[in-house]
Amino acid sequence: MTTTRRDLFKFAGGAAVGALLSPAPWRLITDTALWSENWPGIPRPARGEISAKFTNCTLCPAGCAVKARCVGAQPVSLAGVAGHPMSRGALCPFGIAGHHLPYHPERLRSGPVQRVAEEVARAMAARQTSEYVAVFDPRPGRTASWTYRRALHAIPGGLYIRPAAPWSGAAVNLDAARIVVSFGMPLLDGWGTPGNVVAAREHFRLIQVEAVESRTAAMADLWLPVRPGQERALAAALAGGTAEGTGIAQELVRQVAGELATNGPALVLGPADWPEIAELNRQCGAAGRTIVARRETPVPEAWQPGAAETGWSAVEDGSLRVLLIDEGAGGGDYVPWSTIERKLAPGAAVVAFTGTPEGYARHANYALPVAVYPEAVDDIPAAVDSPVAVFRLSASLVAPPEGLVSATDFVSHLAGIDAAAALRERADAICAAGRGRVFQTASGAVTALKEMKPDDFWKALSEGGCWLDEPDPKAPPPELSTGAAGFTASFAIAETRGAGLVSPLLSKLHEESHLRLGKHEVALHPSSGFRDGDRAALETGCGRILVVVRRDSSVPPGVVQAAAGADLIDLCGAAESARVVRL
Amino acid sequence: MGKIWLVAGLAAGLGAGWVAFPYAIYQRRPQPVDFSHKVHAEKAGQKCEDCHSLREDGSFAGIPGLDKCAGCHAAPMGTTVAEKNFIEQYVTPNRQPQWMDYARQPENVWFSHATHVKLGGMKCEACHGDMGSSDGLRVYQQDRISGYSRDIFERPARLVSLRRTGGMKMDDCVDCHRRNAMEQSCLDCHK
Amino acid sequence: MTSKKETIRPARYGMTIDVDRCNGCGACMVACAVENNVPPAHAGANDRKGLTWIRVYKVDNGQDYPGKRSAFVPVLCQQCGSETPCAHVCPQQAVDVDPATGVVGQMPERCLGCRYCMAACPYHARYFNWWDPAWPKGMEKTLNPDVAPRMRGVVEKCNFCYGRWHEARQRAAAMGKPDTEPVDYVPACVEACPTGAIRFGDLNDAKSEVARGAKEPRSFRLLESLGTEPKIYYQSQRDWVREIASAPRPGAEKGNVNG
Amino acid sequence: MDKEFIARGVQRCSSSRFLLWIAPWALLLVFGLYSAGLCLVLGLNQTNMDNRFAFGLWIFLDLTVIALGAGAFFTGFLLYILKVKELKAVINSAVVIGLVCYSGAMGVLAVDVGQPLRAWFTFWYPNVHSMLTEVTFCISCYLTVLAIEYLPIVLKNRRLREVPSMLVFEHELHKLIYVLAGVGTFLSFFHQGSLGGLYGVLRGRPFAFREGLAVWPSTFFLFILSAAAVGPSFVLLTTWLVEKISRKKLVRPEVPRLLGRISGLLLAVYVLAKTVDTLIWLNRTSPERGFPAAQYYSWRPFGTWILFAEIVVFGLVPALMLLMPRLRARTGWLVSAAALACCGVALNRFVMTVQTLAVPTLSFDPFLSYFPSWQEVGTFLAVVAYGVLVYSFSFRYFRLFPQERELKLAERQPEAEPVLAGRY
Repeated sequence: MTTTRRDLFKFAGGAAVGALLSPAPWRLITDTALWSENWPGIPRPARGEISAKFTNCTLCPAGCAVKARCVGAQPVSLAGVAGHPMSRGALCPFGIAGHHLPYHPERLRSGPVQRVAEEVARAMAARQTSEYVAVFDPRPGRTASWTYRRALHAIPGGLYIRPAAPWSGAAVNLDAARIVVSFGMPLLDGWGTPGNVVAAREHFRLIQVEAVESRTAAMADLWLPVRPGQERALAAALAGGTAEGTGIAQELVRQVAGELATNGPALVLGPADWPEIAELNRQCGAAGRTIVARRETPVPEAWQPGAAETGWSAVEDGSLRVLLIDEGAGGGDYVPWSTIERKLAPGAAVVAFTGTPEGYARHANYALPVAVYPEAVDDIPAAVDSPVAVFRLSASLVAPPEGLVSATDFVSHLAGIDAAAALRERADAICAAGRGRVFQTASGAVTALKEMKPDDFWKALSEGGCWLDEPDPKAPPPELSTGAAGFTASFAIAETRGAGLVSPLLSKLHEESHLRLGKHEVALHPSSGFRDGDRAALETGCGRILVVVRRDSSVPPGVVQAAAGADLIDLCGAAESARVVRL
Repeated sequence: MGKIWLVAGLAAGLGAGWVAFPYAIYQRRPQPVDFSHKVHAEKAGQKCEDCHSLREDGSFAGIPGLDKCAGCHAAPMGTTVAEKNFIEQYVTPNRQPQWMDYARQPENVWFSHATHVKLGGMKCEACHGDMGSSDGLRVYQQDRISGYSRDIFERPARLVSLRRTGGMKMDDCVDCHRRNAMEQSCLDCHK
Repeated sequence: MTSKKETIRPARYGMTIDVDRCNGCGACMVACAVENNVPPAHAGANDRKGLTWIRVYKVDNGQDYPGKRSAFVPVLCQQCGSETPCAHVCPQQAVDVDPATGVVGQMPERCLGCRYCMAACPYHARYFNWWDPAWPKGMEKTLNPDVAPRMRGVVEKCNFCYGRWHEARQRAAAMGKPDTEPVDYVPACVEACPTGAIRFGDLNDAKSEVARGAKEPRSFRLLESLGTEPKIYYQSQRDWVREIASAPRPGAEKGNVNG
Repeated sequence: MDKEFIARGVQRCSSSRFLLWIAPWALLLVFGLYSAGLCLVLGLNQTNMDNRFAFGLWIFLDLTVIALGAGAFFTGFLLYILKVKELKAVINSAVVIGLVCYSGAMGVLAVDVGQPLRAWFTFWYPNVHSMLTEVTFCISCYLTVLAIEYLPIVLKNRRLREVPSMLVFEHELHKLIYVLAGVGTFLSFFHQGSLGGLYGVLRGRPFAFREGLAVWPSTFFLFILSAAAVGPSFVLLTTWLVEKISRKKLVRPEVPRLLGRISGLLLAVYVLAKTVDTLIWLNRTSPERGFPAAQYYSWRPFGTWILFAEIVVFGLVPALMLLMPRLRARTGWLVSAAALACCGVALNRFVMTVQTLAVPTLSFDPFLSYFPSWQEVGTFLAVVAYGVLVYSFSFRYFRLFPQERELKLAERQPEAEPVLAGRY
């Protein structure tokens, strides 16, 4: 017999029917469906014992207390600590996702450590007597800052530079205020300690003077939509001048001035280097009531005397041979590069210690990678709205990766001093002073420092605890000195993004919604003629960057609103005005 | 004449579908250690929860880590080869054995031992079968496509299984929840 | 087993959101993404292709600068309690309302991604995974073990952080209690809100803060007239803010909506 | 060389010419399959749909082609159930059209869902309250019915008839045809309706929401009516097109007129019903849900003109044209009326799918626009190309038009031009 094609067909047909009558096909469609639920690329969250760790956030000077939910050793989410005397359980969107920073794709992970050491040594050797070896510390008042001052005191020609702070030794006491006039301060959007501001907000009237309707302006009891560039004129008007040309009716200005005088205690907030602000505060008697003197956190005797604190304005041009910038603790004041550049001697060695390529790393000769929050161990000085001195640590929640350097180690090594245990030494010094009380984060208990042994105090600190000084009854009201008058640009820099890293999840706020302005995004009034999403260039005297335009009728005509990043501050920090040009 | 071909094909198809396929779909891997629940239950008189414990927040610790084993087996207690190997390969070099979890549910399932054992008062055997008296560990069988353990689909005794119950599939959970009027919604068990 | 129906009084979880307290910081959006393993934006994502289970819209009184006044309105799944629009259109029971809690559940692993439920939802509170989820290298270590990551091609939405409810129940069970304490179960956005604008609780429990808040005259619900009985109550003293509850008015298209 | 496949007594063009004709369509199909493949492999991010425009071009396409494909079931219904014998002339063609439309729609749906691997869940875990479940079940069942109805047409092919068993099989199938027609009619009536229900039940979208009878919103019945109305029109239209392209008489002139009359009657009824429904919706349904109907048409470009066009220009006008015997007698009028009717149903489906999603629901929603990506358009074109190809092959190798042969013989009496042989 011979097999024909038809036989083969029959066989195949039979086989097909047979297979259909078996579990195979049904199991296959089930399995493929199951596979679609865990196909390649979908991560599996690690399982393990759940525990809570406590620390303090270093992303900005507020230093809010943080409770981290950990799986095994890994923090998987952060939350505030209710009952904390300053931060009161609040965290800002940047802080809530802080535990992502170590994994940020743009995070700086390696740098030429050896080369930099040699380079700096060479530069120091080549230093003329008129030249300086400087450290710029955007977050002064930390123990690290003291380490720098000690080191620079020992280094010939050492110079410690910090951002201008006209009201040094003074702090704002919001609890005492009944009326607050804020000149463009983002009072309800990241200013001071958010939790503390929100709590105090219950019992003060807020008047916001701002050209654009910022978050604070939208939430204020009264918003004075001042004409852009006329902020200082309006401040002067409140102090008794004329409101001519400020865009606010004289009548309203008089009324507000009246409130300031009568409904006190009052507080006026604004760029600290405006004499008008100091004048207004003097008039309404803020000093000693809403602006109070604040002692410094005790410092070991051995550390004295450190190098003096110098502001940028006091540094003469072309005098810096070596400049080391500690950008590691984010949230410091970013000084426009144009200001710094002038001070550099030709061929100066500039090193940025940073976690991000976005800040000074763009300008420095070298950028060295440092630990970022929550890897870094650092202390956080009192925020502007803390009437008393505080001492708290940001304990390390995540082990830093290999190949990082520490700015303090680097600098103290240059001076040949040992500052490895500086934090502990300072804690002991505080203990020795014996003032104040300690908030224990885990338990929420508050105990007087007197009743604690140094080791217990240190333990409490490393578990996120916070030491609070007691107010100094016989301290004289602070002297509201005013720095050189700055000027007001006719554009607003809002949406505080800072120079540091932010979690990739912040994309929810600007990319996946329009809640905040994203990097290189500018908001313009619809009358500007731009359409949403138009590409354009933002130009100032200092250069231009490419931006994407968004129409927003809460921005007045003729004003550009942009999110403050390092590059934007470089562009606008010292510029008279900015304009957006179509590409 | 052609009939024969038809029947032959039918037979071939049925054979492939009923015998070859159920065998081929699973990938087989031996467990790292030759562990006997029986020995531990009888000789050491241990109960399930001695090793497979609940943490105080109610979460289930699952298969114990090496430290738990080393608690007793720092040095050989018996004379078995299995124990000797275990100590040499894992305890001494302090290496965690890579156990494969027969009953591991997929990622999207929230299963709480606490609610079932403490509130529901269920016995381990109800779902895991008589693990406690098993001498030695079965070969771990993993579905090649979905990656699930075979125990999820069926009790692994049979090579071929007609009934699709008796495993740890959703249907099996739902059956029990229905019987006990515990069925509320998908959210009961899915995350 | 003891029957859940006997031991547990059915809850009806809901929220009150005080629009006058919301300063639009966005902490709730970030906290939600952290809690629920929502990935960062894909390079191609925008405000219409993103994943934001809770989304804060900026609304205004329709006037122009300087008369313009803005408010921030967090919009999440409104957990409709009656004829839930999304639940009864889903072809394969991937959406259901939990009778024990009143939470509208979305089962990504059952969803086939037909997006019918998204067309049905008047609040645009449902989000589709246009891309496979991707986290920067190492960041997947920070994922929450109580929530399963979703895959491309399925719909997801807010479920009042049901993972936390599971955890709370387990903690209670460990102590032999069949029911959770109100304090044990709080969604991430509520916990995160720095101004305390969002309150959460059981609307069936007359003593609860939300039950009382919902009855206040300044409370309103979005598109209440649709009769879907949403369980999210908004509150505001400002008349123009309360107007957002109603349907869009012809002609009065908002000057700009950033949300 | 494929001569022995072509039915006896009919003239078909040379293989080379035929190839020339199908080549461009084949290319289009390939391109379309490529873009569909992109959507399947890389995901729906390839489309311009988004969370707000969750449905787009594809759903519009599905609703439209299924409405047009209704010709298949309705002609079958008239022929086999109501015994309108004249329609025998087009039934085969109608079946092919139906098959093409439904299978095309199914194909696009498979691309449109995010997780096609799980599509079968709908059958395994159906939610009986969902209109989409109804649609899925009916369409897939009716597709099978169409396939079975299509089979005899295939089996009538000359070569296949040579296989005796096939002949028997075909004969058996023929006995079934009345049952099939019945079942098919029921199924189609049902899912045409549920397609309408799909939007009518969206209580969250007052623009689409309609009150109704029993569990079905009014759109359920409107969709059935409109589909039944344009079905014959579309059959008429295609027949005319095929005649033009192949330059042959395929049906007796009274057949299209009959189709037109049927279409006209139903269209008239539909327009009436639609008008009543619209009035109820404008004055009661929508306002009761807090949505003043005027607002829907305050968003440009969707002004009231769209309502007018849908009901009058593409509804009432073609209905009247088709109802007037004098106009129906003139092919030009007949065909353009049919075309208008088809456009009308397409417009209606567009309004239901696209405008529903475009109009805002929340007071702080913007009005949204959407434009399909090339991948979406490509997939769309694939369906068209697929349709043309299937129809061309069927027309070439099967006897879609029984009357073609005798019409040809009638033509023969005067000396036939051999030149014609080369033509289509």
